[in-house]
Amino acid sequence: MAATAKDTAFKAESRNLSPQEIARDLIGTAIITLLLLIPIVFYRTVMNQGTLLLQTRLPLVLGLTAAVVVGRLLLHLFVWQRAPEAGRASTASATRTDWRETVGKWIGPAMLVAAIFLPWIVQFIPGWERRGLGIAIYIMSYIMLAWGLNIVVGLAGLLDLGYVAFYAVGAYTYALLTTVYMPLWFGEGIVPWTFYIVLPLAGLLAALWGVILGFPVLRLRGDYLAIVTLAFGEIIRLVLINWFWFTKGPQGINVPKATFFGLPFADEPGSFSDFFGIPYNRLHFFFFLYYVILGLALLTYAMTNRLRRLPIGRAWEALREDEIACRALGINTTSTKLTAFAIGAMFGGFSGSFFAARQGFVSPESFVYIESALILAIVVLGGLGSQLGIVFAAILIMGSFELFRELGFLQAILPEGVEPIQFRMLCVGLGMVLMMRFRPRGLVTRRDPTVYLKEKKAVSADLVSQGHG
Amino acid sequence: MSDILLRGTGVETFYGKIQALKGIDFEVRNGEIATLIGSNGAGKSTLMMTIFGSPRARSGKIEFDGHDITQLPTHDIARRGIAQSPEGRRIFPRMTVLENLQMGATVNKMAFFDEDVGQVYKLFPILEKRSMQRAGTLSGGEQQMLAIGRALMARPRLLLLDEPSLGLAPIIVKAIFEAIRELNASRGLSVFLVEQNAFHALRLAHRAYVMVNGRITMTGTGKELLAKPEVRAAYLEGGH
Amino acid sequence: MQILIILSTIALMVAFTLFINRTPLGRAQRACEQDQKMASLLGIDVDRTISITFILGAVMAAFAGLMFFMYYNVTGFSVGFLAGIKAFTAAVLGGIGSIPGAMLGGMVIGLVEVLWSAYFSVEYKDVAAFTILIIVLIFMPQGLLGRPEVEKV
Amino acid sequence: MTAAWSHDPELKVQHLTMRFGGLTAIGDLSFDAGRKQITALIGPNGAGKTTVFNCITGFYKPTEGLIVHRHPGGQEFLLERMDDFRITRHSKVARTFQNIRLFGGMTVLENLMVAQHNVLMAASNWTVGGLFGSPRYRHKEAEAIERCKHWLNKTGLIDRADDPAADLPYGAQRRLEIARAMCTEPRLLCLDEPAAGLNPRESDELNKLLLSIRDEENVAILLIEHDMSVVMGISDHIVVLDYGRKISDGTPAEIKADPAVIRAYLGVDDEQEAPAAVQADIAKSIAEPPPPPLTIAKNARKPVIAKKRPEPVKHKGGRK
Repeated sequence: MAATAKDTAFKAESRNLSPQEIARDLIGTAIITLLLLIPIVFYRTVMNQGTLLLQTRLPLVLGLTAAVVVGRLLLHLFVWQRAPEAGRASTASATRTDWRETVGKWIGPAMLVAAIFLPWIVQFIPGWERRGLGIAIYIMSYIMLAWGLNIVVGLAGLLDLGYVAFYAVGAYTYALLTTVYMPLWFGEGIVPWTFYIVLPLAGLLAALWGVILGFPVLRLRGDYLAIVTLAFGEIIRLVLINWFWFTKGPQGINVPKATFFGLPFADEPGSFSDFFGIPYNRLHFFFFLYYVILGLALLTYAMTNRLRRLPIGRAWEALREDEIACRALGINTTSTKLTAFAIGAMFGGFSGSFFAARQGFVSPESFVYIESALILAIVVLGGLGSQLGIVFAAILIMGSFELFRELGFLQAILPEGVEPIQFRMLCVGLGMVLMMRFRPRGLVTRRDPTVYLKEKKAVSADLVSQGHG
Repeated sequence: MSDILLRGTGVETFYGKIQALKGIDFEVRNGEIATLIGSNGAGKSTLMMTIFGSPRARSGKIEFDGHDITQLPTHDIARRGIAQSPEGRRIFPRMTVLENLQMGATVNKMAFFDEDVGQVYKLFPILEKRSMQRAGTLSGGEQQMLAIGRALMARPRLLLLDEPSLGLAPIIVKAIFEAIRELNASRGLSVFLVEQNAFHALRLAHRAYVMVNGRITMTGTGKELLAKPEVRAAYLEGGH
Repeated sequence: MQILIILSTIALMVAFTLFINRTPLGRAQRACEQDQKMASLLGIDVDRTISITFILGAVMAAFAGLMFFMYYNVTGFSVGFLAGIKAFTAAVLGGIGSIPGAMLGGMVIGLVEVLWSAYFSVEYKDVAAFTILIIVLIFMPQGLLGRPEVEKV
Repeated sequence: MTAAWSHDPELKVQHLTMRFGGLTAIGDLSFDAGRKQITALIGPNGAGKTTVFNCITGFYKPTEGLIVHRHPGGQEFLLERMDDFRITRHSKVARTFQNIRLFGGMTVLENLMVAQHNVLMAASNWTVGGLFGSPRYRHKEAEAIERCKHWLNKTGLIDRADDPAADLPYGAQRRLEIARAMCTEPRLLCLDEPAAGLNPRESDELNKLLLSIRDEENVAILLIEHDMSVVMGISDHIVVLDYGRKISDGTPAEIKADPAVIRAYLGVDDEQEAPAAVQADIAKSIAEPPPPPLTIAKNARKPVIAKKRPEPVKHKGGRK
């Protein structure tokens, strides 16, 4: 068996599979897996009051298939494509580029598929039905935040340490409009719908704040820019704490949770489950939240991708590379920077109001500086400007935070009063230091060109400038 | 053998995946001016930096004064008596001209500072006028002079000059080449010179190398190469 | 006690300024800030210089902590965070790289906070300090005493 | 008598003065740059040439003086009053930099696309239309790519179009910077030492490129350069600066013969003659073993540093 594997490995290496060939292979794999799984897994018999019922488990089948395909893809990329050690000088570099190219092409779609099926997949892990979803939602909202911040830091090269301010603006916009102003202006009937009305408003308001922050910082660079954005973030938080009659200060605000287009998630008439005639399950709300945040995150992703290919996005990147050259080419660097701040802030606002709708509670405690630092850490660890890297980094950082919650069993060997969870920041911080020591440019160190004539070649991160602030 | 001050054998350097130097052999003897010519991107500046271990040679060996310096940290190499005026000048823009020169004298702990600074000012009088100005405000050519002056402040045994004539007025170019000749003649300073301006460089050199695509393709005395038709065709004429 | 604190701060500032501007090590630090690769070409051990810089920074912070404790007689594990942010703010306000600037920045931040607390509301003292910072930087992007960057094109 | 370039100049610089603190970088400089002509600005290092460029392109605001850019239609732009990016956008002046300023992490093609920012920005309805994929934007983008291709072909970079700009060899980067400037569709192109670091063959190619820009694109060129094979080879008009003042102004032939220029800038021996002089040396040296370092003729040229260099310093003292 081992010999065959090795044979295939060499064959794959010598044939140097192109992405198309790999795709064909993967489709084949998917079909075979499906065919095998349908008789084995798809049907399940359950005892129901003495009779056997046949149940279908399509999500599980699809999830397993996806897992197999992704696994095979990874094998293609990391195992079968690796050149033998001998003669590494020239061939290794060629193969390395090859598999990197392939990774770049296929890992994104693979992760998208995984993300879409994730809520169903976690249902089959006992004990994780809700927790798994909760973590997924949590990580996904950080991915979205980091994608938003990426526009400012990664593309335009402007270091922003106060991003959480826009998150706060979004959350408080949602909270205040939903609990106070919308009912005041339009009557209580509007409340179940506010999420959908306020979401865009929160984005716009945050964008406005982005411009307000943008103006003073336009001429600043480096440390100066960083400290002003940090100060801005702190100002927003301190105002939220102290402006009591408006924000209820440190007490926070209780907010009605989001609804499914007006249908609340509750065990009552007129609710989501009632409307669709299915038994009430608390998980419905989590499924709903997951797909909302996935949608929002994908919107961020798609829009960033689109913007990068438009003149404004190219101007952002050019600004990061060389501001003086930009000015010499007739680019108004002022408005270019402001749009970067505004659009980055807008996505912060979106995820802020999602946060409020998910938590059902907002307070200034959620918007401390360390949150900005965390989001920035995700962007930097992911590799500046790389959207894919951000996904990895968010999973790595936020996931390892969650992992520490699961380490309760270590309690047995640790001294009294020491809980592993207290060390999560320490360990993750240490991990970050090590990562940056060995991969100083982040996890994904390549930049995709936005336009090409003949062939799309990734740009190595060593050549990409990190901006001046 | 101590006659040979700097010797490289089979030096290979990579930038990531790209091989910039493909097995270079070279030597600079005591009291000699050696020159390296070749077109842009041939790897000349890479060789200059590889001698300083930054980037480090992946294989091959570099010896200075009989000692293997291939694996030494950059600052140790500098302390052994090699100084460089690097590509892109790399003066310290937020220090004054004088402070830049002081930085150059770091290796000898400023022991001969007053004497050496006088020499540099004699060579480039404009630097004396600008000595209290911040180096970032100098014009490009003045920065070039400062970079060379700073390298001289170290009283090196071997001076590496990477395109000293870049961006300088013809009259200054002549002055700089004259200065190199003078330093070599009066102090026996060994010089390893990278030049685009092949004509001046070859005329000056006791030993010359032509580099194409990371390989040394021709070696000889400066005058031998100057006389070779292929060198003349590729690096000397064309503009006229 | 207050006099002691003020005097020792001034003494430290003078010593530090002299160190940075006059000694070879101070020059080496500035060189590393501007171009590490070139600094190493000139025979400076960049790693060592950076380590020394960090040590110096830590020593200064420890002095500050000592003075803080001598004056207030209280301490806690988290006093450093806010102090760190304020210190960064003060350094930027005064102009990065300028030692008198850092001192001036620190004094301005301190004064604004004290005066604001005295005449207006204590809760907004940090807001006031940060707002002053932003306003100053709008009009003086290099801080109070920082030298403007000559834009060489 | 007025010179050819003063009949209908593209650019009029009048009484330009630029002071930095107490330092006068440019003192009362006036010159004209002719339409569809190549005007070279030469002079010793530190003479203020780049400062003149920075004033023309708006990076510095001159202390005194006028800079008038005259379009053929009679429209005039007072450049000293405009923001840098507006000068490029409205008055159509483009420039390159002495130390190349490319967007290194972006591909060659992207660099050229960024240069067409303003046209594309308008075509994308300030991003809104572009986000929804408006046909007008797609059409304009295709046009922009065509323009890129045109300049890539002209500068011989078409094969490197998809490579990152920082990966190009030095000479190619210089050409790319010119191509990028040309993609802004300028009327006046300011080149700061485009031949620096080029070997003779490459400077020869550069000459051809610049001549074709002048003749085919009808663009006036203002050039700072130390490479005399470029300056003398293609300039229609040369202005010589020393210590921020104009010391000579004329055709290449006039400049070459001007004693003031020779003294301050060119130096005594002529570049072109030298190879012949060396031929004799070569013949001698091949016959003998290589001479010890010291004996190479040195006294002939030594006065150049000893005597010539201090002179400009005196100049300055006198004039101040």
